[in-house]
Amino acid sequence: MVKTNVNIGSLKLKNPVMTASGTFGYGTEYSDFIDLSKLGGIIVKGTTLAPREGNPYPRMAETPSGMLNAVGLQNKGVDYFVENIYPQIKDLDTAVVVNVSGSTIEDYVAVAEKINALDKIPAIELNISCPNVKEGGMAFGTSPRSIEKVVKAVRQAYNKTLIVKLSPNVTDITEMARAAEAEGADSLSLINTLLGMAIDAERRRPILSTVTGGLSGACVKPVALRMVWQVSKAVKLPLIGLGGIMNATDAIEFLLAGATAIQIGTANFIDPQISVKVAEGIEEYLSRQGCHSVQEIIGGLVL
Amino acid sequence: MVKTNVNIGSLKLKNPVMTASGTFGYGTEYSDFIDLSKLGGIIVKGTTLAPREGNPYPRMAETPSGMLNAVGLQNKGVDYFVENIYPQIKDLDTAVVVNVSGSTIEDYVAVAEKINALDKIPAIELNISCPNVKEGGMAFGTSPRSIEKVVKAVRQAYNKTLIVKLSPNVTDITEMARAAEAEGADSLSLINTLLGMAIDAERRRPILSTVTGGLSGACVKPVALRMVWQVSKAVKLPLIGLGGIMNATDAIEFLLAGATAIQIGTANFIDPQISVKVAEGIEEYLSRQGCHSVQEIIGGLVL
Amino acid sequence: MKKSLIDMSVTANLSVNNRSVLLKMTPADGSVLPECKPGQFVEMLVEGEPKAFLRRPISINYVDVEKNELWLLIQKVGAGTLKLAEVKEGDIINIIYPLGNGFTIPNNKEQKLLLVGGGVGVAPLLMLGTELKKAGHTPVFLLGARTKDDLLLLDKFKEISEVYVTTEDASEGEKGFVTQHSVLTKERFDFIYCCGPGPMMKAVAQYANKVATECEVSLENKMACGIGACLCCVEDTTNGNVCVCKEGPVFNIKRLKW
Amino acid sequence: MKKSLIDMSVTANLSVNNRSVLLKMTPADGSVLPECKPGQFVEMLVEGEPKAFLRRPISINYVDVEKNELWLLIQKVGAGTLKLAEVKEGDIINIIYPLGNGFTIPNNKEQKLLLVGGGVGVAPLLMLGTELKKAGHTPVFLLGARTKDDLLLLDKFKEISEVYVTTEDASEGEKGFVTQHSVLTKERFDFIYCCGPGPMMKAVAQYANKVATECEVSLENKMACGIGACLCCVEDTTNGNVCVCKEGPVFNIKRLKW
Repeated sequence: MVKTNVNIGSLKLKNPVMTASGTFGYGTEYSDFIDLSKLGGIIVKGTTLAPREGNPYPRMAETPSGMLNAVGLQNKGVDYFVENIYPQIKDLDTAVVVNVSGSTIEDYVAVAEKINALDKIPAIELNISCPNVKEGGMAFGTSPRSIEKVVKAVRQAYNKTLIVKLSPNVTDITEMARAAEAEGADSLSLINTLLGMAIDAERRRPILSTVTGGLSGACVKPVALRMVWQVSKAVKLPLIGLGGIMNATDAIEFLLAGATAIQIGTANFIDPQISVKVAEGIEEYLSRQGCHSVQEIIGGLVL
Repeated sequence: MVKTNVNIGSLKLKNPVMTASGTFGYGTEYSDFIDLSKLGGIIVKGTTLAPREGNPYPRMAETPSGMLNAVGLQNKGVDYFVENIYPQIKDLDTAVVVNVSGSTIEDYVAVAEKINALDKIPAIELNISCPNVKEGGMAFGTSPRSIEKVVKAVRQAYNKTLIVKLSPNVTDITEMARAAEAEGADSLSLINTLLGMAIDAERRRPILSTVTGGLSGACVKPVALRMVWQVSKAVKLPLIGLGGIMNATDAIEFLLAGATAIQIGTANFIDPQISVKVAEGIEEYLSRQGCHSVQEIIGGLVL
Repeated sequence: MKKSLIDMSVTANLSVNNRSVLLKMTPADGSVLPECKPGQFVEMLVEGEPKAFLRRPISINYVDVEKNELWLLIQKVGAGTLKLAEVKEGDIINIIYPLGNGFTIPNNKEQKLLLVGGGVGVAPLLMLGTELKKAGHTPVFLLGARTKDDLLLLDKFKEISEVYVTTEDASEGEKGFVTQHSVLTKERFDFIYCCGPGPMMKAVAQYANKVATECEVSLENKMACGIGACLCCVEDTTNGNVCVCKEGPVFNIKRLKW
Repeated sequence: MKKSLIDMSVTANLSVNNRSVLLKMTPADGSVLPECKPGQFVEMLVEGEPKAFLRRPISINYVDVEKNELWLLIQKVGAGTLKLAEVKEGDIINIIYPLGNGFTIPNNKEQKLLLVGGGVGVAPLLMLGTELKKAGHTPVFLLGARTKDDLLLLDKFKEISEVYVTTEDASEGEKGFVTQHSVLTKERFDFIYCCGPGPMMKAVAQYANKVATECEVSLENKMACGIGACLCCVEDTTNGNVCVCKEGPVFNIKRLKW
C-alpha cells in the first residue's frame, strides 16, 4: 500500500492531485463523471469581491496542443459564493480551496476575510496572475514589490493556508516566488497561463474579443516544469505544480521537479475523469518503482 | 502578379520568408530539397568569436507540438566562417544574414566587425537571447540596460543592417524592443526560444544534458504572435516574426500582427521544403484576398 | 439528466454529400442509450489529429431507440470534423453526453410549429420533428441551403412531415433564404424552432419578433468543456453571460440580445 | 548523394513479431529508388499522431532493386513508431532519404567479417550482409536478443550466410549476450560491424579493441532534422561533437570516446 497523502502547509491532501481554478467549476459540474472524494483537492473558480460578467464572447481559441482563454474572472462575487455555493460544496470529502481574485489590494483582502470565516475552506489560492482582466490580476504578479504588498495584506487577513499563484509571464520567476515567501505565503502554485494571441488569417481579425488571452494545455508543460524546478531551488515552501498536465506521467514529472502537489486544468475539458485517472496513475507508478510514499519522488530529480 | 518584396532597413528581401538561425545550417544543407533563391533570406548559424563545442549530448527533447534544444551555439568560430563558409555561400541568390552570438560585448563587437567586412553579407542578427549558454546570450536580452550596451557597441562597429533578436523570457518585451530601437537597431526579430525543461519520469532524470533548453515549434506560436503584436505597437522598426510558424497561414498571422518578414525555424526539420512552400502560400493568399502587394497585410490586423 | 463519458462503437458511416456524413453508433459496452432530448448535443473526442486538441461539440441528429443507435450528422468544416468523418464501422469514439437543455415540446397540440434549419443546422430538427410528431404535433419544416446538394437528409424530413425548401441557386424549392419563403407570408405559426448559421438564425428571430411568434434557436458558440466549467461559450443574454453548453444550446429569443 | 523528400506508397506491412513490423514501400511517383548504402537511414513523417512532432529516423533494412522496394523494420517503441507500424498497403508515407554515411565495404575479400546485431539493431545488417556477399565477401552474423521471439528476420539472415545466435533466456542459440558467444573465442575476425542497443555496442567495441579488430558501430542518437542542420544528435568524437545524422550514423570506434 503506497502512501499518497501530502501536506501543503497545514492543508492536508489525501493525494497530490488537485483541480485547477477555472477549469473545474465548483466541482459539482464533474460529479457525474468522477467520485470527487478521490481527489486531493479542488480549487474552485476565481472569486472576486463584486460580481463580474467577464469578457465578451469569443473567449476561446484552440492552438497547437493547447488553447487560449479570455474568460476574465466571470463569477457572481464572494457574497453569492458564501451564501449559495459554499453550502453545496462544504461537505465534499476533499479539500476545497477558493481562488481569490481582485483588482485592488483592498478587494483581495475583503474576499480573503470573507473566505476566512468559512470553516470548511482550509485554504485560499491568491490569484495574482490572471492575464485576462484589465486591472489587477497579472499586474500584481509581475513585480516583486506588488507581490510583497498584496501577500502581506492578505496574510494579515487570512490565517489558514495561503497559496499564491504565480504568473509565468516574468523574466525571473524565482524573484516572485521569494517575494511571496518573504511575506508569509504558505505555498506557491505555478504556473498560471502564458499570455498569447490567436489570429484568424482569412478574416484578418484576432480570434479573442480581448485580442490576447491565457495559453494553457500540453503545449506549456515544458515552461511550467522549468519554472517549478527553478522555484523549488529558490524557496523552501511546498509548491503546487500545474501547466499542461494531461496524464499521470506529466504529473510525476512535476513532482520530480519539486512540486508537492499538482493541479489538473485544461485536461479536464478533454477528459472529465482525468483527475482521478492521474491520481490512480501516480499510485501505479509509485508501486512499480517500489516507493512506499509519494514523498520519495517529490523533488527527486536525479541530476 | 503580387508584389512580395519587403525591406528590413536597407536589407531588401524578395519575399518575407527567411529561415531561422540554427535550423537551416548554412543553407547548403537544404539545397538538395529547395531552390534557395526562392527564399527572402537565410539566417545562418549562430557564429561566435572563438570556436565552440556546444553542450553535451543529449541536446533535444520532443514536447507536445514542439521540441526543446540545448545545442549551445556549437560553431567553428567567425574566422573559420569567413575563410571556409563564406566563400561557399556568398553567391547564393538570397539575402544571407549572419547570426552573431557571444559571451561579452567585446566578443559581439569583434564578430560584428569581421562580418562587416564581408561584402555579400548585408545584415547581421544579434543573438542576445540564446537560452543555452552559461554566459551571455539570454542574460543580455533580459534587461533593457544590457541590451542598450550591447546594441550601442555593435552599432558602432557595424554599418549594415543590424537586426536584434529578442528573448521571450521577459516580463515586458516592449521594454527590450525600445531599448534596442533607442540604440540604433534597424530591425528586431522575435521570438527566440522559451526556456523549458523535460523530464524522463521512469529514469527520474532531466532529458537534456543542460536540464533546461529552448522550446520551439508550433506550441510557442500564440506567445510569439502576442509579442510581435505588442512590439509592433511599441516601436517603429520593421519586425521579423518567428516562433512556431509551420505553414503559410501561420506566417500570414505574423504579418498581420505587424511583422514585415518572418522566419521559419523548427518546421524546417519536419519538412525541408516548408520555407519555399510558405513563400508560395503567402503569394496564393494575397492573390485570393485581392492584394497587390504583401505590404497591404503587414500590420493589417483589424481590431 | 446524468451526463456520461462513454465509448461508442460506430455502426455505420453514411455519406450524405461530399462534405457531410451521418455517423450511427451504439454504446460499446452494450448499455442502453440514456434519454436524450432534441436539441441536446455530444462532445466527441478526436483521436489521431494533432490539430484537434479539444473535443468537438456535435448536435444529436436522432436517437434510434429500437436499434439503440445515436445518429450524428458531421459536416467536415475543419481538421477535427474531417477526422471524425473518417471513422469506420467498428471504430470506437469516446463521447460525453447528453449535454445542454434541448428544445421545448409544447403541451398544446393545436399550435402550428415551424422547424427552420439551414445547412448542417438541420441536424437536431430531425429528432425534434420526430419527437413533436410522436407527441401529437404536426410540425412543418422549412429548410434552406446554398444548393440542392447541400440539403442534408431531405428524404428523412419528408418522411416525418411537410417540408418547404429554399436554395440560394434555386436548384430546389424556392430561390433565396428561408426568411424569403412564401409560406411565411401565407401562414402564421405559433412556435418557430431554428438551427443554422448565425445570420440565418438572426433573420428568423427578427421575423419571429415581427410576427410575435415564440421562437427558440440553437446556438453554436465555440466551446471547450461542454459542461459549464470553462465559461468559454458564453452568450450575452438578458441574464448576462451564460454558458451555451449548459443553459443552452437552445434559447428562447426573448433571452437573447439579438 | 542527393537527398530526396518523397512520398512512398506502402506495398506491404508484414508482422515480424508482436512488437515489430517490416514495411515495404516504393516511390509513389513510380521513380526508381536512389542508390542507398547499407547503414544509411530515412526520416519518416508521422501523420495523425499528436505525440509525434518530429520525423522518426529508421535504418534502411534492405533495398529490393528488382521490385524497386525499400524495406524498413519498425519496432514499436513509442507513439511515433506505433503509428508508423499501423500503416496499410496503399497508404502514403513521406520520407527523406538516403541519409547518413553507411558502413565501409572492405576491398580485401579475404578478410573475415562479423556482423553483430541486437534487437531491432539487426535492421541495417540485412542490407549490409547482402551487399558484402554481393561484393564477394563471406560475412558471418552474430545476432543477440532477449528471447527467441525477439530475434528479428532470422530466416532472412540465414539465407545470406552463417548465423550465430545468443538469447538471454537460452530459447535460441547460446545463452547470454553476443559478446559471450563462443565463436568469439574460437575465431578471430578482421572487421566487426555492430548495431544494437548502446550497452551492447559498447561491449562489442571493447571486445574489438581488446583483440585489435577494426570495428564500425551504428549510433542511434536522438535526432531532429536528420540532415546536419539542427546539431542535436551529436556524438563526442576525437574531432569533437559531430552530427550522427551526417557524419554517422556509422562510426569507426577509433573516432569514438567510448
